[in-house]
Amino acid sequence: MHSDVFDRYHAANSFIHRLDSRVKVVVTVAFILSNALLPDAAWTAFGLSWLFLLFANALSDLGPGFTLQRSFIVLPFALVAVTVLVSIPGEPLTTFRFIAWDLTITDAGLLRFVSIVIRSWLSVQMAILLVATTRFPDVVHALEHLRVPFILTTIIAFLYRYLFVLVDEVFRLLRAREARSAAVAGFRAGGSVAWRAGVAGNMAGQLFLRSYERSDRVYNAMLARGYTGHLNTINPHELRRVDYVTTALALFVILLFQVVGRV
Amino acid sequence: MTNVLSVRDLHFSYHDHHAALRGVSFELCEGDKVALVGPNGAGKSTLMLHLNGILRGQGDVTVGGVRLTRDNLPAIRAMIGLVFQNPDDQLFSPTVFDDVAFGPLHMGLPKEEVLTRVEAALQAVMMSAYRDRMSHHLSVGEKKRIAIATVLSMNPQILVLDEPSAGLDPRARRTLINLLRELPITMLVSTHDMRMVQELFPRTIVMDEGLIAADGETKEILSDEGFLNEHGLEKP
Amino acid sequence: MTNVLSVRDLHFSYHDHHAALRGVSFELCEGDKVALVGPNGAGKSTLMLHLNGILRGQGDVTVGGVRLTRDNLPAIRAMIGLVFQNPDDQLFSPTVFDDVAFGPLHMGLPKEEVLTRVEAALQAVMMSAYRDRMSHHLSVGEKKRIAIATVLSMNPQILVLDEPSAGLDPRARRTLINLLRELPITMLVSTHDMRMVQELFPRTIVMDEGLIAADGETKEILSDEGFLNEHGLEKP
Amino acid sequence: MHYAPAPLHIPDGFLNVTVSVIFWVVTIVMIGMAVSRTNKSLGEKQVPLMGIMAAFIFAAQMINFPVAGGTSGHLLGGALAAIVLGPWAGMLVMTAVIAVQGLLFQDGGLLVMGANIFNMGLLTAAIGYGLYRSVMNKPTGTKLAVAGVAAWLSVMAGALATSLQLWLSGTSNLQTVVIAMLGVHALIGLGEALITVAALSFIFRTRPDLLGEGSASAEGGRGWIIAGVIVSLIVALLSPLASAAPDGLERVAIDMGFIDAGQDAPYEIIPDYTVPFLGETPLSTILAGVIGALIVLGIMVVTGRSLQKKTS
Ligand SMILES: Nc1ncnc2c1ncn2[C@@H]1O[C@H](COP(=O)(O)OP(=O)(O)OP(=O)(O)O)[C@@H](O)[C@H]1O
Ligand SMILES: Nc1ncnc2c1ncn2[C@@H]1O[C@H](COP(=O)(O)OP(=O)(O)OP(=O)(O)O)[C@@H](O)[C@H]1O
Ligand SMILES: [Mg+2]
Ligand SMILES: [Mg+2]
Repeated sequence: MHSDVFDRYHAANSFIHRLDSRVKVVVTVAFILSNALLPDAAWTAFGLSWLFLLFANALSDLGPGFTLQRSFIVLPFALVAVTVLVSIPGEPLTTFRFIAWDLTITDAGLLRFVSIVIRSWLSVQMAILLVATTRFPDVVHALEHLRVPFILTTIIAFLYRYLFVLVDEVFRLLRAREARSAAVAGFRAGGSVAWRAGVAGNMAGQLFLRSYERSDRVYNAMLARGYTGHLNTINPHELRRVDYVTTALALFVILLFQVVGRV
Repeated sequence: MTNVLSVRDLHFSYHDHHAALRGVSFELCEGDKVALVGPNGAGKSTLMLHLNGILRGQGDVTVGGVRLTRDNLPAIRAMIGLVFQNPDDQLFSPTVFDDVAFGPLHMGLPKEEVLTRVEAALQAVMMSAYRDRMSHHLSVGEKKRIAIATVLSMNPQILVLDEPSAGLDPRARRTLINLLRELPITMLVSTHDMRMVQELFPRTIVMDEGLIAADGETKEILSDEGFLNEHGLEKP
Repeated sequence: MTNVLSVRDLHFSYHDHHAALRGVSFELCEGDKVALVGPNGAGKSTLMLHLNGILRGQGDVTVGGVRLTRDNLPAIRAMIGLVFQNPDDQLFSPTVFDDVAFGPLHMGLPKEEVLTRVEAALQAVMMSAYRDRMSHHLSVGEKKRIAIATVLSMNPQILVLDEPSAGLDPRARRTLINLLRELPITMLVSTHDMRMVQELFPRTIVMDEGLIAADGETKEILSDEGFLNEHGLEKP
Repeated sequence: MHYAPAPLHIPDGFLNVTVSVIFWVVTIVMIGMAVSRTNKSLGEKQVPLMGIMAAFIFAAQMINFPVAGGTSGHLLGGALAAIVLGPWAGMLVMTAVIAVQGLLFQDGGLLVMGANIFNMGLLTAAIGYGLYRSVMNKPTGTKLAVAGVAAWLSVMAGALATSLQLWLSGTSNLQTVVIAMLGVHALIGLGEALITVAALSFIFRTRPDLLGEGSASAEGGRGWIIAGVIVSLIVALLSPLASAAPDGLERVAIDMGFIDAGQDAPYEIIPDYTVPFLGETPLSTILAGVIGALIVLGIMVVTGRSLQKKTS
């Protein structure tokens, strides 16, 4: 199946994999929050956070470079922060010409830019680690336990289930379009942009109707098995002592980062 | 043999006033294995949706001696296990376990009972090892078997299957036929697969245009070529 | 007879390094009607996707004397008409007309030419009356025929069909078989329907595990029960 | 074919805690209302319908079409979801989509998810549904045209809100980010508009019952129209203001105590700075924006008309 590339879980039996999903969700969010709270240029704290991340990586049996390799998706977005280099007043570092203008990079600007990128880069790696070591249904269970409204978590669980079905369908549709995107000598192939957009829109409309009608069938299948509007689940997950200890330790360490970063 | 399902003079029209069922009557006895055949649009799926009250037409449906009314829907749904044609419509939970446990949980059974039922159902379709797998990773044949397990876990008295063999390759189809043969339970199975009908079902009901065109011994029905052609069917 | 398609030593692995094709070679001559059979996962669909360059593996594919390269993909796609298993994947436009016209329109043909091609293609599958119907509401058998029309309108030299008879009721299947028999065009058809193979195709290619296990007269291949069983197939 | 991140998904690290929390609060309130509203109108059918529709939006975002030079357009889907499912359900669906994109694919962060949901789920629902609802009883062609404009505007609104959040967090220079974001999204929005209109006209032709009176898309009324129009006006007024005269906006933000609230290394904003190569072109920005909007409107009216002819 093509859409299997969407599955971000990497099966293993490491310490991190075995932790309860709630622990991992809580620690991940705390870590990301801590990054956001750290002041600019808190290099020691950033460095410690990075060590923390490396440590978690090491405990996960995924290989040290695992999250690093996948973390570059945030890079393009860093472009929006580029302007702080030249717009924050401070000691000029270097001046360069950009087309017809002289722009001056300041030390304060550079500090801010680097800090933003580091925060983002650390945070995204922790999130990557979370989904690589936790099956998505377990992430959703964790959200349920953490008081995210049940209706929302169920919708998310359904989304996840049918994502694969519908994305496969889209892939096949795109494939069929590609197979008929032919050209013959002497004619300009491809049609106008508006026509092509219209075809894409038709695909979206088609997909909408099929999804809508599928939801009817799924609803019927649920009714057939006794659904009355209330979803019952068995949640076999129970927190063990190691989960409590790990959470406490991790949160304490993250708190330390804040202390280090602010003195 | 006791009568476990009876349908009497069932009429039903979809909202566009298309009459999909125009007076259908038949009975199933305990242990019966019955094939339901007929051309596309004959009304087979529509009929099946009536058996546990997802659609409600005019006429009587009685399951295990209980007449189907709005009030006893939950009880009826516990007795009739309905498996839809497309397993992706049937398997809506993230993991195989969640899906097979869905029915028992909604019957309000205690936790241990749910667990034993799930185990037994998965065992019956020989898929115990798949308990914690995610449904979207399974092949069509595997999904079909899990779909059957999702209703077996409700311990139904009657199994109703809509085109279970569609889209399976010869090997997977063979596995399914053996599974159905060995399940000791009353079943009504709609299909276009006339060879499966011949192999598996002693009795056949032929539907066409919302009516029952024939109901009798499979051997007899399948030997009448003229009749089969008339209803868009073929000899196996 | 002229050779219209030749595949030489084709290798292909999906991104998960699963080798789906491991050295496939065969040729089609003009007017050939060839069945492609093999168990699930044999690589039939993968092979078909190579014939018009949707997938690109190692090895040579030559269509009508033109070697398939990135630059002449559009020209190749005008020569090979690929019909997918599920007609729902093939039909993405609101009306039958829009769908059948997509190929010719994309080629940039003049309006009148597009109209005549659409008419001719619909006529060939006997669906002229369905021109303005919405594909969404058609029966499976009707959709299948429209799907074939969507590639016929491109005047392909070769028709490649992936499991055209799956999911059809006996009548629709019969209509399809007659249609394929009467289309005067080279075709390669993958299927699990061994009876259709027997009836329709003088030549059969058996694939298993990414390799061609046999390529020859249908009669001979179908008579070797041991060989068929070995490759997950059944006698018709 | 891989999953392509959309440029509106803010990753963690780019918004400060204050801005993140503010938008979480707004978003949570709105989601709470959406949950109770859809629960009332859909009942037990809510879960499968919303879940599968969310998967639909997710999958539909992968349908692309070649534009030119190797680039391609695709759908974000907020306006479409709100128009076909109604505003509340549309919000819930987009919330689920954005949550999964952030949780599973790191397309958008976790701490900033509130802002992402606000930008791509709530704003798009208000504009998409509000404007569409205001022409509910008009002929199909008009509805399609307005839906197209609404789709374009909803993308612009998302881009503007994103820019403002980045600026308030001290991550970007106001004028640059607004001009860059709106410039890029004026084009992306065109693709959004075209696909949305085509998808809607498809639905009008095949299942008009899903879009007519008494359907989800007819729920709610004047409140949504007002909300949609107001948000649209804000976008129309704020974008030129932010790109042409950022000082005014900045002063307001400073007066309200926004700007340095979350900045850990507070710096003084020079009241009269301009990035030279962009600062000299405010007029042309406004002009381009207006012309762009007119072109979109023109295209939409024309396609709307022709589609309407086909339908009748
Ligand atoms: N949801 C619906 N709305 C309106 N008409 C419907 C609906 N579902 C089915 N029908 C119509 O009712 C008739 C009976 O359909 P049904 O699905 O029961 O046939 P079937 O015997 O199951 O066919 P198949 O072999 O194709 O599954 C058909 O004419 C069909 O078009
Ligand atoms: N998109 C994909 N990604 C990875 N592996 C794939 C993909 N598609 C197919 N495969 C694998 O490649 C092999 C060949 O698959 P293919 O679909 O070509 O088989 P097939 O002969 O068409 O089978 P079927 O009869 O089930 O259609 C199988 O092992 C399959 O699991
Ligand atoms: Mg049916
Ligand atoms: Mg195949």
